[in-house]
Amino acid sequence: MAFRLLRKSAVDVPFLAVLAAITVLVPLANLALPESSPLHLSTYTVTLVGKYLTYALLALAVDLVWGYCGILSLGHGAFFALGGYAMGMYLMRQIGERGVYGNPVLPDFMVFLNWQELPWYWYGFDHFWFSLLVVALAPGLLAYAFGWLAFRSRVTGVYLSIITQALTYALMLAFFRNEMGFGGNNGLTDFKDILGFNLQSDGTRATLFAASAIALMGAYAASRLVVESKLGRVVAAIRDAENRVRFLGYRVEQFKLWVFVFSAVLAGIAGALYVPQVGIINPSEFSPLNSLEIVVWVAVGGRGTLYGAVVGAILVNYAKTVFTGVLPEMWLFALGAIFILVTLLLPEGLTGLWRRKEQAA
Amino acid sequence: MLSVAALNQYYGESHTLWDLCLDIPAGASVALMGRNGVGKTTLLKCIMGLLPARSGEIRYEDRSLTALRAERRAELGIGYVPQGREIFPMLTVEENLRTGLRARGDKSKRIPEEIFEIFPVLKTMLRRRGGDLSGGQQQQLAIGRALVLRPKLLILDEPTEGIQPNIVSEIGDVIIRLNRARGKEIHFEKREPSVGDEIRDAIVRVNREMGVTVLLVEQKQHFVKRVADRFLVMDKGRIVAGGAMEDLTEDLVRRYLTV
Amino acid sequence: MRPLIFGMRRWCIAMLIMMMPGLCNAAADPGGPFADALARLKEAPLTELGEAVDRLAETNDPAVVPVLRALLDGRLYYRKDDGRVVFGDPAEDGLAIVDVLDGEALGIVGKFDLKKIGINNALRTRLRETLGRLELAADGPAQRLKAVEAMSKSLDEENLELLRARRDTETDAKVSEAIETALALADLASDDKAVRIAAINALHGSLNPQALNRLHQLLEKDDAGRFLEPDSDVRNSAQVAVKSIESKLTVYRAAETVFFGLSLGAVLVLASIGLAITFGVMGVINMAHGELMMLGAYTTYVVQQLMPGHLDISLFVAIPAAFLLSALVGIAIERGIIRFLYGRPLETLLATFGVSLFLQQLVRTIFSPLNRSVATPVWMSGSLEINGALSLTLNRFYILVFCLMVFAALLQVLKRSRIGLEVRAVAQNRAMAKAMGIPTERVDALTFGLGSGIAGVAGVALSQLTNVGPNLGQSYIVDSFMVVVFGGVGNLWGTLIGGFSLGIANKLLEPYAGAVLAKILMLVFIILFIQKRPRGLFPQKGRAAEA
Amino acid sequence: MIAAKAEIPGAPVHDGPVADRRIEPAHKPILYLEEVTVSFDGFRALNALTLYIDEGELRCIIGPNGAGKTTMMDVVTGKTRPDKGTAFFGQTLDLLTLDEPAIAEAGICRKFQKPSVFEKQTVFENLELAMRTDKRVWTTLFARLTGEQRDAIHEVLETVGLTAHRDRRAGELSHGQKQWLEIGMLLMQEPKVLLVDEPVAGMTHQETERTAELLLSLEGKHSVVVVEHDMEFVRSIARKVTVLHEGSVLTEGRMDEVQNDPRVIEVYLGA
Amino acid sequence: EDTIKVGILHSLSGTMAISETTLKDTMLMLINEQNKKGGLLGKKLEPVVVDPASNWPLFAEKTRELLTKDKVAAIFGCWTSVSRKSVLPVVEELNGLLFYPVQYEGEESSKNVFYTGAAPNQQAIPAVDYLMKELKVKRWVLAGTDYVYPRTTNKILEAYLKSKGVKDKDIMINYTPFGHSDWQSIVAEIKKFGSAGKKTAVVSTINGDANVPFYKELGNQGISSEAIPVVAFSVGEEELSGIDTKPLVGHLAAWNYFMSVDTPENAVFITKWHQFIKNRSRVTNDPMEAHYIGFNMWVKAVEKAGTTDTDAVGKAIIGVEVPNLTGGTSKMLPNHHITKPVLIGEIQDDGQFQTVWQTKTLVEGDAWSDYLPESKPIIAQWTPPINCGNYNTKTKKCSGQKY
Ligand SMILES: Nc1ncnc2c1ncn2[C@@H]1O[C@H](COP(=O)(O)OP(=O)(O)OP(=O)(O)O)[C@@H](O)[C@H]1O
Ligand SMILES: Nc1ncnc2c1ncn2[C@@H]1O[C@H](COP(=O)(O)OP(=O)(O)OP(=O)(O)O)[C@@H](O)[C@H]1O
Ligand SMILES: NC(N)=O
Ligand SMILES: [Mg+2]
Ligand SMILES: [Mg+2]
Repeated sequence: MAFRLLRKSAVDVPFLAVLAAITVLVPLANLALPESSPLHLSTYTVTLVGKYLTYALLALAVDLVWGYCGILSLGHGAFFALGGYAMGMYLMRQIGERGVYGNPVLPDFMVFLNWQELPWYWYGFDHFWFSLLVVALAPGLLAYAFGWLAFRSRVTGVYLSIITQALTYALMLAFFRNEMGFGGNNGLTDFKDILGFNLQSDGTRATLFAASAIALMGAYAASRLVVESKLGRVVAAIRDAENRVRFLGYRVEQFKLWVFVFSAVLAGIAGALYVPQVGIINPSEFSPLNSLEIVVWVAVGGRGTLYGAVVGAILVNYAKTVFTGVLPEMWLFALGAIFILVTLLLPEGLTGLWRRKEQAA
Repeated sequence: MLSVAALNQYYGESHTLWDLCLDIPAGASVALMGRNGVGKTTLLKCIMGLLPARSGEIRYEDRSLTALRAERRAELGIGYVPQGREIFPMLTVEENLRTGLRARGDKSKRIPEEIFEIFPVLKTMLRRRGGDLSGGQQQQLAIGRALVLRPKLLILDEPTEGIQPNIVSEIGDVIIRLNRARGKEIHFEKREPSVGDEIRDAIVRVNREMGVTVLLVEQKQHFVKRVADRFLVMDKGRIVAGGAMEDLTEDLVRRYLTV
Repeated sequence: MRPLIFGMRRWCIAMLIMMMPGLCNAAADPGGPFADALARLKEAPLTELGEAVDRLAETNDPAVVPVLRALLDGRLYYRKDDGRVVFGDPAEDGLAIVDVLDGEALGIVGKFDLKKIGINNALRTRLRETLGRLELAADGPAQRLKAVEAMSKSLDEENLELLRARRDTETDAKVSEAIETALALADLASDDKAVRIAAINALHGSLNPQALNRLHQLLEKDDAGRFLEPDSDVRNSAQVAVKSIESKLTVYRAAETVFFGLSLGAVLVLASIGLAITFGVMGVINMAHGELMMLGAYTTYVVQQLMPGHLDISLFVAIPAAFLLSALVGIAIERGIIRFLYGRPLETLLATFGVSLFLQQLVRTIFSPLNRSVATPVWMSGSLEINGALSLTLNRFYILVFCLMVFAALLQVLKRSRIGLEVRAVAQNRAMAKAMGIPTERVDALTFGLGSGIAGVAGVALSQLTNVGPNLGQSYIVDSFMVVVFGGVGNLWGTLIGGFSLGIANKLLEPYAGAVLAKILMLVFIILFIQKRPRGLFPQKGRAAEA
Repeated sequence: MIAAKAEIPGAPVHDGPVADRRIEPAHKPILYLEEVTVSFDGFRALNALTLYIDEGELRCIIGPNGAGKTTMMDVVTGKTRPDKGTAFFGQTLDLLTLDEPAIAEAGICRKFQKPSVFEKQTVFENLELAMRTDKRVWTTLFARLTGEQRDAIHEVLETVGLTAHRDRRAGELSHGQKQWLEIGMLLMQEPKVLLVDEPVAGMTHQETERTAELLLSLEGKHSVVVVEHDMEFVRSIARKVTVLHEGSVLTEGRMDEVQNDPRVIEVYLGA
Repeated sequence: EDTIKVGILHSLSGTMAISETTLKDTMLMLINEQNKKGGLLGKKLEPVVVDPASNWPLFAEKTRELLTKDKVAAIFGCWTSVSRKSVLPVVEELNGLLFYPVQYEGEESSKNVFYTGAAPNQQAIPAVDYLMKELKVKRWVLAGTDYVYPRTTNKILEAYLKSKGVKDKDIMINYTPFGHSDWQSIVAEIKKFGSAGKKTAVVSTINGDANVPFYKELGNQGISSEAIPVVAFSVGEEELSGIDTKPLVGHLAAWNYFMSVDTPENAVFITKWHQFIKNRSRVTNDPMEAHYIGFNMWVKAVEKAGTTDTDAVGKAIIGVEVPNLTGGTSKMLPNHHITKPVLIGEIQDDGQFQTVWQTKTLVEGDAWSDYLPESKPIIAQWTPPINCGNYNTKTKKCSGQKY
């Protein structure tokens, strides 16, 4: 008990403090400081870091199920993308008459593919609240249905991992189909504004950034509370000895389901914050490789710690940004090498390094 | 046969074996005793090469084992029956036994028949997966598996754990028979003919000349007294007493073996 | 069963060889009609080339066939400086040319000194027909069959005349049948009802696609709702004939679908069988498996580059080479990385993911990001024609056979040699395996090498079906894991049966659902299937599996 | 209100020899296994096993390795579904319709043959997880320990002698301590029936004695079913002993009766 | 040292690297050549290469990086339509210039984008005309990868074919996923469709990687170019270099450029390319020519405007004419598309195309197809008085892309 409290104070407080500082300072540095100031942050940077933060939230979600519950989900990208699509649909509807064909109701891709009317599943997305609801509900319900089936049947280990992969793969193929009415390969793009604010203005971007940071803080705190609760301990026990937990009278599948759904909702929220910042959502977000990469972020950062996932997501993506610019032809070597070296030298991920130091001290 | 000198072992930072020394003459049957957690299993694993020792030397038949990998040690004739049986769960009983064939060095592809004479239950379960066996069956399999190697030194870690009483005594007989160095005759009281008697006869037939050296970790004192001719007592990572079995006094037991 | 005809390309090569003698003694009169026609051939624009060809054919010169054949094969050139029309064959640094008129070998010249007499598609059809007429009496039955087939495309009076004449002298059964079919098709247009009915009866059960079309036409109505065929007797016979053909076709189509499924399954099995070892048995989540296949495919490419003249046997060199290369790379991965990760299976995922990125970029750097062109040997091209309605593509057929051979070999290795037992022992309890005297490190390296080597061999097979490029691996990795898991981890038979059943199910669905939906349905099926059998098709059951 | 067997709804009337040999018919049976058969790939691990456990009794079950003792526990706790037969808990609860958590909740708890505790969590947390409370997801999420619950945990810590180790990770305990911890976890569940599979395996003589005392102290409050091969231990706690052999009951009775049964000697005890 | 930076935004890794890497090299070559000529406005050009890794959001991010961090004067990049769609809002927001070199589905005209590849009327329609007239094709298979370019193109073609009297039952449309590799059933289906007695052709908008297995299957199932010709819009010399073309001889492609075109400009271009890439077996292709044209137009416009300022260059470039590699002169139109010849070629066994037909004059790229009812009334004109990318001639209003 004391041990846990110690851990919380040692990392969580500074961690949340840093996030809070970023939430305030980054938008300030972008909006309030003149471009000539050395401390000015460009909108490019703000958007970029904003994107990292949504990835961090996604990684956090994966760490919850993988690090704490032992469910290696190779399909979490699906929940992220669903949240993203829900937000994207809202943003599409906001375009209104400003689409290239000037149709007030139908998005452009529907117009030129001869859709006559809006499909029913697009209803309601002109309301922000409705979209927000779907951002949480769509991934949540999918996770619920999927998890209910899988956990009830006691699908575990690699079998579970691979069917999560099948899930996201199937969704990717489905969303690629133009008949689905989600814009096919081109996905949803050309967004104009959100809640009436121009998506391309610095103010909106800074606000989206802050929203992402706040969402991450909230999710982090909530996740911490969850893993420190008794439920968290039950879940960790499930990870280590699932059958034993059953004999103690816990309905293991319901616990797994709860965590899985919670995590899927977090991933959906991450997706919803991601889309307005990058300006596009397309089916390749469902690609199995994307989901695999999320797991890699978590592993690089160190799983089962929450902050490790956040650190991993940010660092790997930062490395990607830098490498693709600096070493455009060699960056895969660099990234590949990092993954290999981290695994070999830092079995507990990057944050493990730090933990080790702390323990030694 | 086997001598350990100044052995130190650590789990991470925690020092488990402290300058440990012991000596086991060829042909002996030695019981290693001590409370839970004093490092008995750890010592055996070091001898087997499954745990790295930080310092010290292990010699076996006049050669140093320290630099040899575990699999080489097995080839040199050290058979190991681990605590908790460590059966290969997804291999069949037969396959479990066959894993030892490579180290025999005689290119044999057949499981020696004597194993089944000693543990007939294994013969009836050849096709069943090791992991499906009951705990006691697994223990028999683990001993049988070690015997496939034709060991000169047999290391057993709590071999009677979870074994039905009559098999426990059979295991005792087996160990004695394998060891034989004491030259004691084993008396089987013949009552009515039964399966059990046949087994005993078989054991008597098997390997009369083997003379396997035995190192045994065991908690059950009556078993130890019957099977071993020497004892070693461990406490807190050191050997604290040892000698002929007759010298195991109540005092020693009280000091080192009771909680 | 009828004799099998191999693909078009093999036949072309046979043709080339056969015309060589004719080519050498083709010495025509330089001022004669043949030379004129040849000159016209060279000058005519594409639109008028057809007439030029006809003119040439009318000269009935013995050199006409080789010239037209060369034109068809794109081997006919003229020299830019003196306008001599020549045959050109690729040679070191250019083309070896031979004058058409006098057969004089003019040495080797560069590409830029020559101009090719180009043809287009329409002309190609016309050329084949012309050649068909000229070759109807050729020596080889295969050649004659082609000729008849080319001629049946346009059954004018002239062609019919030739065919009728040939009918009486033709000895080969297959060619005769083709001629009969062609004549019957022509007879369908006869004014005489009896002739039409006889023709219909002759076409009864014919698998020639034209037969079915023409019979269907007899049953159609025109815009005014009148039957195109006025006579109801004829229509009735046609109806019966159509039925008989269609019922035959249904059977063959089903057989075809099964073959498609098996061959797709074979690809899936080949792609996953190596993974069934590294992942299924050793427990390494090997994300670089696809890249090991990619290495195998590139090996095929390199081998073909190294032995340019020996395309037909290059695959037999490539298979062991790919096995070795991938196995060595696999062993290097195992020794360099994976051996530090036993007991941490999930982390093998991270490290091998890194390896896969690395290998991809490596081939991109060495071979460029472009796809490499891997040629298909003649014996693997074309199809095995069972009959007019069913033919099995040879590359797929051989790959199916190859897949089964690889599987059988692997099974033998794992069963007969000690390694099969030892690798499982090591995977299940490393420490205990050591204590039993199993050299775990060697076993690990060899096993991983074996699985990787098989991936390489699979790559050789894939090179015959699809792109050889840096992304090859990625396109198969997801499917491979799917198959292994569907079949049941650790069970090679499961992988085999799993791969084939997924392949066949996919191909059964595809005609109804389309390629995309079929795939989606398969994935959904796998998800639901795993609910029913949480440990795959052939699960490892019992207490042992739960530990 | 002692229900005669025949009146128990759902439990079939059984007049077999086993029932006749019941020794203390005054007690009310709480666990009924009747004609239970379990086979694995044709091999019968349990063969029409019929067994009744009374309320509050301490029952020892012995029998050769592979006799089906662990399998019997698997059936009772819902881990293995029998091919045939019935299993009732109390008078109305059909165990075969319930899954593991439901059975656990109904009050049947089990200690595994291999000690199985949550190694990464502390001793205290292990006990807390086992504690009898509302184990639904949302209540668990918001669960806070009450003072009473804390006291209960401390009490059990005392009972199993692990008070000094309450904040150590379970993985760091020695084998014997893990066995006790697991028994402690059973106690936290306040079960009506405890199934204890080989509790003293790997324990020293003295540890064994303490375990015996512990189990004896439970008698009366709980029904306890103990499987053990250590005959000294069995002798020290035995009231009534059942001998299983090849999947069914070979004999049942007081320790001294059983011990001298020639069949038991032959298949189990040896000379 | 003061330089003018030019952004190169082509995927060097991931699925699209196969196609796009060559374009990056082409741009490096063109910039290199220009620098040899003394650069632009007296300054050297400096290429800035980034790798968007076939990842669409990354395209947007990299665009932002190029425009704000590197402050490039123009970006040459993108291949897939979705990458362009992803980049579009960013170049519009930051007022950059993008030259897009690939044939595409049209239905777009942005103030900040110049489309140097073919619009559907510069590729698809002429190809179908050719098949109809020259090869007397009566039955049509429209086979494509399931994304917007094939979908739109096929929609346009379907409308066009129907306007020419082709019946529904003579049109078969089939879509496959990206990277589709098992073509057995579909090719068998095509074979069946083609055996109905009428001349049949396949119009293929199959993308990239899926082509190799598609053509292999065609060859193996014995579908020759004479029986059922395939005309492809996405298969160029580069793609063919990865295929054993012998079985494909006679199948067709429609482009605005072939490497085999016999003009002096092309010969020079090919020589320079071989020198630059240091590999004489490398081929050239249509999108490379598009970059060649686009780059030269940009250079000319910058010179004309005397600055690299986006608005000035955007104004100056309209009407700029540069020679293309097929012997004509391409012009930048007010709708930000260019004039191009349309060539139909047959595949040869050496992996090259032989031109079998070509338009007499250059064709003007049409941003908004006249064969789609919704876009028929729309035109793009980035010159006054209209000055927008989608002007509806009926409602007399502009909408869509930034105007
Ligand atoms: N893997 C490990 N990591 C850290 N400590 C360990 C590990 N294995 C054992 N220990 C500790 O080392 C000490 C010696 O353990 P060992 O298993 O050798 O004891 P033992 O004498 O065999 O006990 P037992 O009679 O219970 O089997 C114990 O305190 C134990 O907690
Ligand atoms: N899943 C299974 N598959 C096959 N056989 C099994 C399976 N589970 C148990 N068995 C067999 O059933 C029999 C009974 O096993 P069980 O574990 O119940 O015995 P036990 O009485 O507990 O023995 P022990 O005292 O040795 O623990 C054994 O022969 C065992 O091999
Ligand atoms: N624009 C294309 N070909 O995607
Ligand atoms: Mg021990
Ligand atoms: Mg048992």
